[in-house]
Amino acid sequence: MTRWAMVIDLEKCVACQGCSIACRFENNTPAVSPEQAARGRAIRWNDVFPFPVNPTEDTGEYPNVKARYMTRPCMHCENPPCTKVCPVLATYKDEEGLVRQNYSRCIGCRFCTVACPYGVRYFNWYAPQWEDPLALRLNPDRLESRGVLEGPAVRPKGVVEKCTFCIHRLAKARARAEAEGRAFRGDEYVPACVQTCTGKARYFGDLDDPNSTVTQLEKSPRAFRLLEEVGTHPKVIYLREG
Amino acid sequence: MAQPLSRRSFLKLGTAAAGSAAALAALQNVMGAAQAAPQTQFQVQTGAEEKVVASACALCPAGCGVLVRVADGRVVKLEGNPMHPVNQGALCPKGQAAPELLYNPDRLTGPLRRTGERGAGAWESITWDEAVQTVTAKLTELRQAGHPERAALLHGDTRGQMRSFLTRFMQAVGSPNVISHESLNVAAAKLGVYLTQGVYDLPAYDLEQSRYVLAFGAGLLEAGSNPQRMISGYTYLRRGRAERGKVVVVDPRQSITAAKADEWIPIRPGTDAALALGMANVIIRSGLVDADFVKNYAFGFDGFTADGKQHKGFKDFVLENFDSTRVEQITGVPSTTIARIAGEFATSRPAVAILPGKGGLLNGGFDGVYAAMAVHILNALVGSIDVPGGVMTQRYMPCVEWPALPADPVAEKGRQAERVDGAGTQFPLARDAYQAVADRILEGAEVEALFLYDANPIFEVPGGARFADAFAKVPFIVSFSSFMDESAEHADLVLPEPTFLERWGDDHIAGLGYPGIALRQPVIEPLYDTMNTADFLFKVAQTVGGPVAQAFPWRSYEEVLRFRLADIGADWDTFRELGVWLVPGYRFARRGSERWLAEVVGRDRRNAPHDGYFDLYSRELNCALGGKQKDELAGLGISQIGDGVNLPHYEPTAYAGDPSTGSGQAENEYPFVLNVITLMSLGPRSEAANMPTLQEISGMTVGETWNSWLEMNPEAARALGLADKDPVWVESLFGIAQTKVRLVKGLRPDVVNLPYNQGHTAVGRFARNRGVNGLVLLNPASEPVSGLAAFTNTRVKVYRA
Amino acid sequence: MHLATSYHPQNKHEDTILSPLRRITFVDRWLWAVLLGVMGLGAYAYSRQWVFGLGVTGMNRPVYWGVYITNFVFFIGLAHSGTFISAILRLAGAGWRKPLTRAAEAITLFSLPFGVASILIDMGRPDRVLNVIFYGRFQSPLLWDFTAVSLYLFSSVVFFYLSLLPDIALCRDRLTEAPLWQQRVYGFLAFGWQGRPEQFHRLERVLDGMAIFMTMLVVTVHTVVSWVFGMTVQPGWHTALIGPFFLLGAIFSGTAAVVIALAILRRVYHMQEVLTVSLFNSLRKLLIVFTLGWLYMMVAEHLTQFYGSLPDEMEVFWQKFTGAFAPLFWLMFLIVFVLPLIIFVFLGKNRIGWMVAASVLINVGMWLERFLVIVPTETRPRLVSTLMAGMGNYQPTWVEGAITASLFAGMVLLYAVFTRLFPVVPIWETAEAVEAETLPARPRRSLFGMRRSR
Amino acid sequence: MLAIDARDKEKIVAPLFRTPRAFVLLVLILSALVAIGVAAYVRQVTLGLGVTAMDRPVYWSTYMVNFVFFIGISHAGTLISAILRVTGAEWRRPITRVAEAITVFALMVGTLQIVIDMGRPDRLPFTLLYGRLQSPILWDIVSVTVYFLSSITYLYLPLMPDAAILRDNCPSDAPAWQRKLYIVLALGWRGNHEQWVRLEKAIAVLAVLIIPVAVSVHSIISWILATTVQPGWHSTIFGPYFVVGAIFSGIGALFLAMTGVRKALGLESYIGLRQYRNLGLLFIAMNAIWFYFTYAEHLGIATGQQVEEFPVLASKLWGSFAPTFWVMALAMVAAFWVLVAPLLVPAGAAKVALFRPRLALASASTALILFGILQRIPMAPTLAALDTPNATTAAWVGVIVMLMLAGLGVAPWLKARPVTATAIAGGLVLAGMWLERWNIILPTMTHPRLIPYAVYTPSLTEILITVGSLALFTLLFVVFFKFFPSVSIWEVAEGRVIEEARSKIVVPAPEPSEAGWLRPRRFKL
Repeated sequence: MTRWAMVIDLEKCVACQGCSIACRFENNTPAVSPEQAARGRAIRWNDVFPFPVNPTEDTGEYPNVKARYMTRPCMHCENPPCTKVCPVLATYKDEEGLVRQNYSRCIGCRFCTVACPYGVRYFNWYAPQWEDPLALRLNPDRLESRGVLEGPAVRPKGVVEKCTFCIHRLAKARARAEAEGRAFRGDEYVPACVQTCTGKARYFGDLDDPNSTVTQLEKSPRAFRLLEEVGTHPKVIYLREG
Repeated sequence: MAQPLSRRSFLKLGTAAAGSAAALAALQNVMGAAQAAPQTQFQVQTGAEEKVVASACALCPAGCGVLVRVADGRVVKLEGNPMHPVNQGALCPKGQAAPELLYNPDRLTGPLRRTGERGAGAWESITWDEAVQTVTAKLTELRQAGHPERAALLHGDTRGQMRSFLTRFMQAVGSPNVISHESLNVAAAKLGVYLTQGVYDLPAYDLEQSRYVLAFGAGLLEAGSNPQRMISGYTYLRRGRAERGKVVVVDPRQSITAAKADEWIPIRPGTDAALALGMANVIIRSGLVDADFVKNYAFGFDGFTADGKQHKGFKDFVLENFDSTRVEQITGVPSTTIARIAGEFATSRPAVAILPGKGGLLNGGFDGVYAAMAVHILNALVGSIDVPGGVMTQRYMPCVEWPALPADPVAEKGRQAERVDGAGTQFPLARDAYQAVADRILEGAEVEALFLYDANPIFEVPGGARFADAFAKVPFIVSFSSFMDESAEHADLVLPEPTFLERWGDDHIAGLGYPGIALRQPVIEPLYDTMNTADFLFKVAQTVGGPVAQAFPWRSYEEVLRFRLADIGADWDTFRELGVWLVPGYRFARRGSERWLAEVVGRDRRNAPHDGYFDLYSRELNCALGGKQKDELAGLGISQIGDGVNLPHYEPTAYAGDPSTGSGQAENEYPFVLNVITLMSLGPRSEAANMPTLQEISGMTVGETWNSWLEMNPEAARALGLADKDPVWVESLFGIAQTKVRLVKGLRPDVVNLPYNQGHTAVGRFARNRGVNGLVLLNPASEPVSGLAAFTNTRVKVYRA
Repeated sequence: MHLATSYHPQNKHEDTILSPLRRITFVDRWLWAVLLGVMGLGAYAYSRQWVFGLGVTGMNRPVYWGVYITNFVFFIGLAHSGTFISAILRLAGAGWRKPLTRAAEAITLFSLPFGVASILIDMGRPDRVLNVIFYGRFQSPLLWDFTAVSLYLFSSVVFFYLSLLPDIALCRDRLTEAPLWQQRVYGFLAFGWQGRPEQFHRLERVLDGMAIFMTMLVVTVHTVVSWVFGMTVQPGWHTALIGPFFLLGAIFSGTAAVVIALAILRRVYHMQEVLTVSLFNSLRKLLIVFTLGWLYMMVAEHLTQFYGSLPDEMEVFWQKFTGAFAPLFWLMFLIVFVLPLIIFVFLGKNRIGWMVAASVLINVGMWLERFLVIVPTETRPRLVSTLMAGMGNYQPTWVEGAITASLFAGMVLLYAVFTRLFPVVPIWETAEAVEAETLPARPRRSLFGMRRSR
Repeated sequence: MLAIDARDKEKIVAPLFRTPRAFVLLVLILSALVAIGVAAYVRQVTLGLGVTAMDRPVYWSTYMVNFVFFIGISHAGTLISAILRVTGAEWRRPITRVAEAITVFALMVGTLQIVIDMGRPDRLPFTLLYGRLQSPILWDIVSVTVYFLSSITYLYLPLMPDAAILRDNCPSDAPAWQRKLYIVLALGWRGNHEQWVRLEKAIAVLAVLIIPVAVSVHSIISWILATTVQPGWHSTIFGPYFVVGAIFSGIGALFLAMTGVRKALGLESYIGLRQYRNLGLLFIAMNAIWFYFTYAEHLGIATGQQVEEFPVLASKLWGSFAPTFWVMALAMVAAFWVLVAPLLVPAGAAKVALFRPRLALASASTALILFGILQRIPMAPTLAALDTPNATTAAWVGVIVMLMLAGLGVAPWLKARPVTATAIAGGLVLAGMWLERWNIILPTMTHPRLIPYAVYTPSLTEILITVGSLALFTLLFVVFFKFFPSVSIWEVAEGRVIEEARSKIVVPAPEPSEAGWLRPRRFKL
């Protein structure tokens, strides 16, 4: 079996936001208007933000201040709270552990966005818009079958969307392997954020493969998961600084 | 009557109980099991025709290699080019967002000629031929009048062949006025290295092998001249090797770099020289200097006699003037910290002290040059010059020499004329004095034709409004900008260049020491009626004819590139496919060897001897300033006399305003030093501000978006009765701006920060009227000796709006 | 078209109860027109939302649920009035409830559809609502909700219709001067009811049986509504008490709504004789108990959270107690607990005006309470630092306001129209008990010859 | 001289002055058990709490369970009799005394558990000397004390007229001390008008006041657990949950006690079926509410699946606490069934084969065998073939169905013996509620956050002390009713008068459907 996972080394992450924007251009999320952005309606599946370990934790007083930065894709939890609450199976965990979202099924009730403790799910408040000719840059990839629409295809208004670990890249890599008549290997694909990471802080791979980088790094004494206590068992593993 | 009901309830209860039993038995399974996924065969559809083209990004000075995915003739994604040594396959948000530059709705679609008043915004479309004719006519007129030097070209961060091409063009026409914007940013660091090591270039730092990194000034991971190179080196230093190197950042603001560092040393702005010299003091007193280096390969460590006079050496000067107590008073850094950092620096070799590749904090005044010298000398003291883990000297790919310019008396005369920016004359040390052009024009320097290539001086220069005034006195202005930016608005002709994804170009790879070159090639056909400026200048040259035309025996810029890059060792097709070619592996020079003498120390000295000595006592400075008297020096803003002038030292920042008091603006009236910071997201280039994605992520550290903000220490804000997000006025002697205050704990209480690249009045719909431009508040004066723009010698006051 | 003779219970208030059915006044028409106007505004607002997307609301990330969900919870809560009065009190054998069952059940009936509508309005893709049926999956509390609420709606309609049946028959027979269409409706709906004793007997039995079912349902419905929140792991929502607390709040606001409705009916339709003050006094006692119970739940909830002091929970906690929602929170506390308790205990006895005032306060307060359960948690999610400046707040827009107003207008409209078409006090039920109103007071106790009745 | 009905005199007063052999024997046995418990406690005090099975992290165990359990039972009394008094339920009259006595004695024994659980019982006064109000323990001390005082008063006030009646109706051969006792306790009660008015008023006020106190007592006990952050305890529902459980177990205890009194003293004419029936309805309601709360409590944890909370729930559902948890659940279901079945089963049902006790026995045995097989599946190789989800699910369904059949089978038997059925239900609930407290306190204790999971089995000391406490409770109860009337004489007499007055009034149609079922009579709100 395959369990896709990501490791993010916070020591190497320099909060450049490259992942955030690589994701946008790979997955066709729109840049919303300034007013909408200020209201929190910007859609960046992969976000970067300053991170006190918890909100009440003191980050120190000048000059002994400690600022941290965090980058956060979808955790693709082993035990996702979002899939359980979806009334129509528009979001589900597939057999490779990816938490997926079917844009043509979602009814927009936003239960999953509310249930997700990481805030990784985003809602299309309006139909996504690009001022002409900005839309020319849209990634033409689509992952589709009858009644199912995933991947970076532009989402209609009123549906929930989220990080897919660039599932269309996985599909393309699989198709390529198939076309070349060989078995697909776990290191043939990485999501766009991993590929672009300026600090090479992201690693991607198969947790069920004992030799993969992510499996090795998961054992690091620096490894931790975000909000471990809520029992979601994320498959995004962080390596702490220092 | 009761029976049917009760039977029904039995059934109901039974079903419920059985159901829960089943559920319970399977509960463990259900909890862990994957949910039923829709069993469907997914078809992944993608573009019908796809290709990947290698190119190089142009959105910041790093010039990362990119691989551009083109689907059905549309640029849909950029990835880092793994072959490119600077980014090694990575790409920062600016590069990722490049399709928004290409497909920007505010791009200019063809050449424009002004029809109304300057700056009134009335334009008509013209053809390229008309444009060529107009420019040719102007240049011919100047040449016929015998004053080709009255043509000037301001350019921005232009590297690779384009820079020498522009220079060659202007020289062929007969003008020395090719003015780079370096005086706004890297010139301070370059001068520091030049006055000590004798190399006029930014040094490369071998972070990969360094054990201790001490970074002065602006955040090297966000905003330097080459942030991506620094990130690559930094992450390798941290986690790419067995031993984790230590990083210390000296900066009044806790930038992301400082936050990622092991230690952040908040320092009073403009006092870096004192800190570096204080450290040198400790290192010398503890006997931790690299004795071999300072004795055999450095000049002026100990006192010396020359011209029959006893001169003071660096050692005595530092020991006398920069003991920790005094340095603590100057810098606000505790003496214990200074001693500790100095000790760590000197003992954790190889250690390296990094100069900021951005203007910013070192350009507080003349202190900027001295500070850069002082910081660079720290490397020399611990012997980190051209050793693994230390400072490297950047080498460049050899290019085929340009053919000699044909004989042209008009041009030769023009080339001898004084530069319009005063570099070398008014500013003896300066190579460029970009920001001074406005003042010089207003003071009477004659410019009749001004070309703006990749330059937007009205926006990007402190007190840029003066450029608008100066432009009024220039009869003919041409902008090659792809966007109608603030300066283009004042031009007579706007001749849009295609974006970097649609044109030919190249870029020297810098930051790693070893030579390399990256190719920029058209990824798709130009979207609009735009023309590569080089191609345009070809046409102008042909039309001007005569020796100017002879100087350009090529038909297109692509040919120029093929000509210049013929000797790099790769054939053109391979180079086009890879997008990058390099001679990897930096070869360190043994001290005193041939290579050391030829390339590492003293290479670019103009006046001082090329003798392989690293100047701790700057002989180059002595040539420029050595004979000056006290009054003259004071006029240049230098407080020292005698040997002190040539030695790196601390000059108290002369805050602009009231020169009679010496200390400038009264501190109690204008209590904050304004620091204009560059962000990773928006970067240094104006057009980036018109990319909506970059606008959206611009204020990540404080959680702002599409706006500017004033960073202020919470204590300072409390004293002013300001709360987070309050609207405030920021006022200096030079300007006033309204924004909102954001409380940031990681900031000295006497400093406020404004992010750069907001507050545009032009460029496009996404950039216009977003926030404020902090540069309008800054002192527009140039530093009198080095011609540098000053960025941290302005005090402001802040009050509620 | 119906059997000529049918038996009707004798009720001396029959004329009083039927009199509103006999004419529709000018004021009525104006009221209806105004309400329709408000609904039209709501429809316009909704059309905008449909066309442009949910962006026209004040919702954002992370406040994904706002006024609409509050409305949903509130309407469903309001709907508990009828079931509580007619089912639970029926089981408890509280005979005094009879005159007000119909008025209360009508609240149930007419608020439930608007609760359901709130959910539909809140959906980002209302066009895909049928996906819930095609692809429904029962792990989702939303589907429990869907099931429970639809079942509740269905059984409320049945329960309501059954208890209305004898009175429809009565209308069919008595309101011969009504317009023909109206008589036809009565005739059709009466379903050939003849009012024979065995029919009454059977009806009583069915209603008894349904009462048990409805009681279970009413508990389930609001508990399930609460679990939509409680089943997540969000701070402030993930609390076991949320089910009982929601349930209590629902019955609380429902009962208060009954007071309001009764008082209006009594005044407008001159039913002082039928809807006696003693009814209000009984409701008053209930409301006192609920007020205290509400306080108890409130204390249980917040005390536990406060002592646990888990950082994520406390963010939400302080948000309510001292933070951005503090004004609303304390206002809510004042108008749900403090003022109503004072009014009920010291001022309310026999004074309908005061009781109505308190009930209005309670209902406004309970709406706020729902709002304060839902929104503060969303403004302070676990990774609170993911919020950018200016995020983590919520300002409803006019669209949400207009739609909310139209929902309430719709409910009032349906209610108002209903009272003009059907008897709002059950004639047959009160007929049987009508004598009980004249029962003598409890006899004085006399024991061992020591006490004499005065 | 207070007059008294002859029937009351013979049935209620006379037994107080007889000492049957069975009574003496019972007291001796109970005293022996108490003495053993005392001995165990003395040993515990001497040697320290180490003699118990408690360890790190199981710092609280059986004693705490007993404490919560006894305090829960104490709600029987006061709360039930107070609520019934406030709501004017006439049928309460014969059972108030028993209920109130349960309250007082359960509180005594319950409070004692805390002292037993203390490592330094000698420092008990420190709680007053150094008490700090932040601690829920102190709230507990305050509320339990208030509750104890008010319930003793609440027991005593209605007892006063009875003491006067006893004083005035003492047989001549009564011992002098007993006579004196009544004289003292009667406090000079003469039964004149003012005294009655004052007494009624005092009881009425006390009844209203005691309800919030009782609710607060058990809420606060729950908050001792809930205000921590321990997984499984930090739950907002605990307050109401504990209160409901307390009332529930209180009714159970009341069932047992009133049945005992009824049987021992032959009070069938006082404590009639009406009491059983109405109390039974209350019981069923509490049972349903208890289930509701249990479900609400556990569902949240099940769906939240937080890493520290979930193991606690898992240990109850299928882990080490599964036996106690499911026995508890089964006991509660059975108690529900025992009371509900007679209501549902039609009169002639006994003739149908489905409703024979024989079938019940057979089904129950089948269920047991199936259950046994299910337990052995993982171990026995011969049964390995059955180790599939479908097979096990089917087997579990079988167990449930068999148990339901057993339930059906016993239904007519239960219907025929309402009192026995009620007593069985009471016993089941007491056992179930004790286990419920166990299942709340111990799984959390054994599944702490940073300490390895532990196992707890009570030691002999704890068992002996627990048995001793139960015996003490029974002993106190038995001895008390040796000297005081188990039925409030005056209240019953008052009830008769009211009943008589009522019967003279003709109510045309008191209830819409007189024949309806599940309806308590004249239970007014």
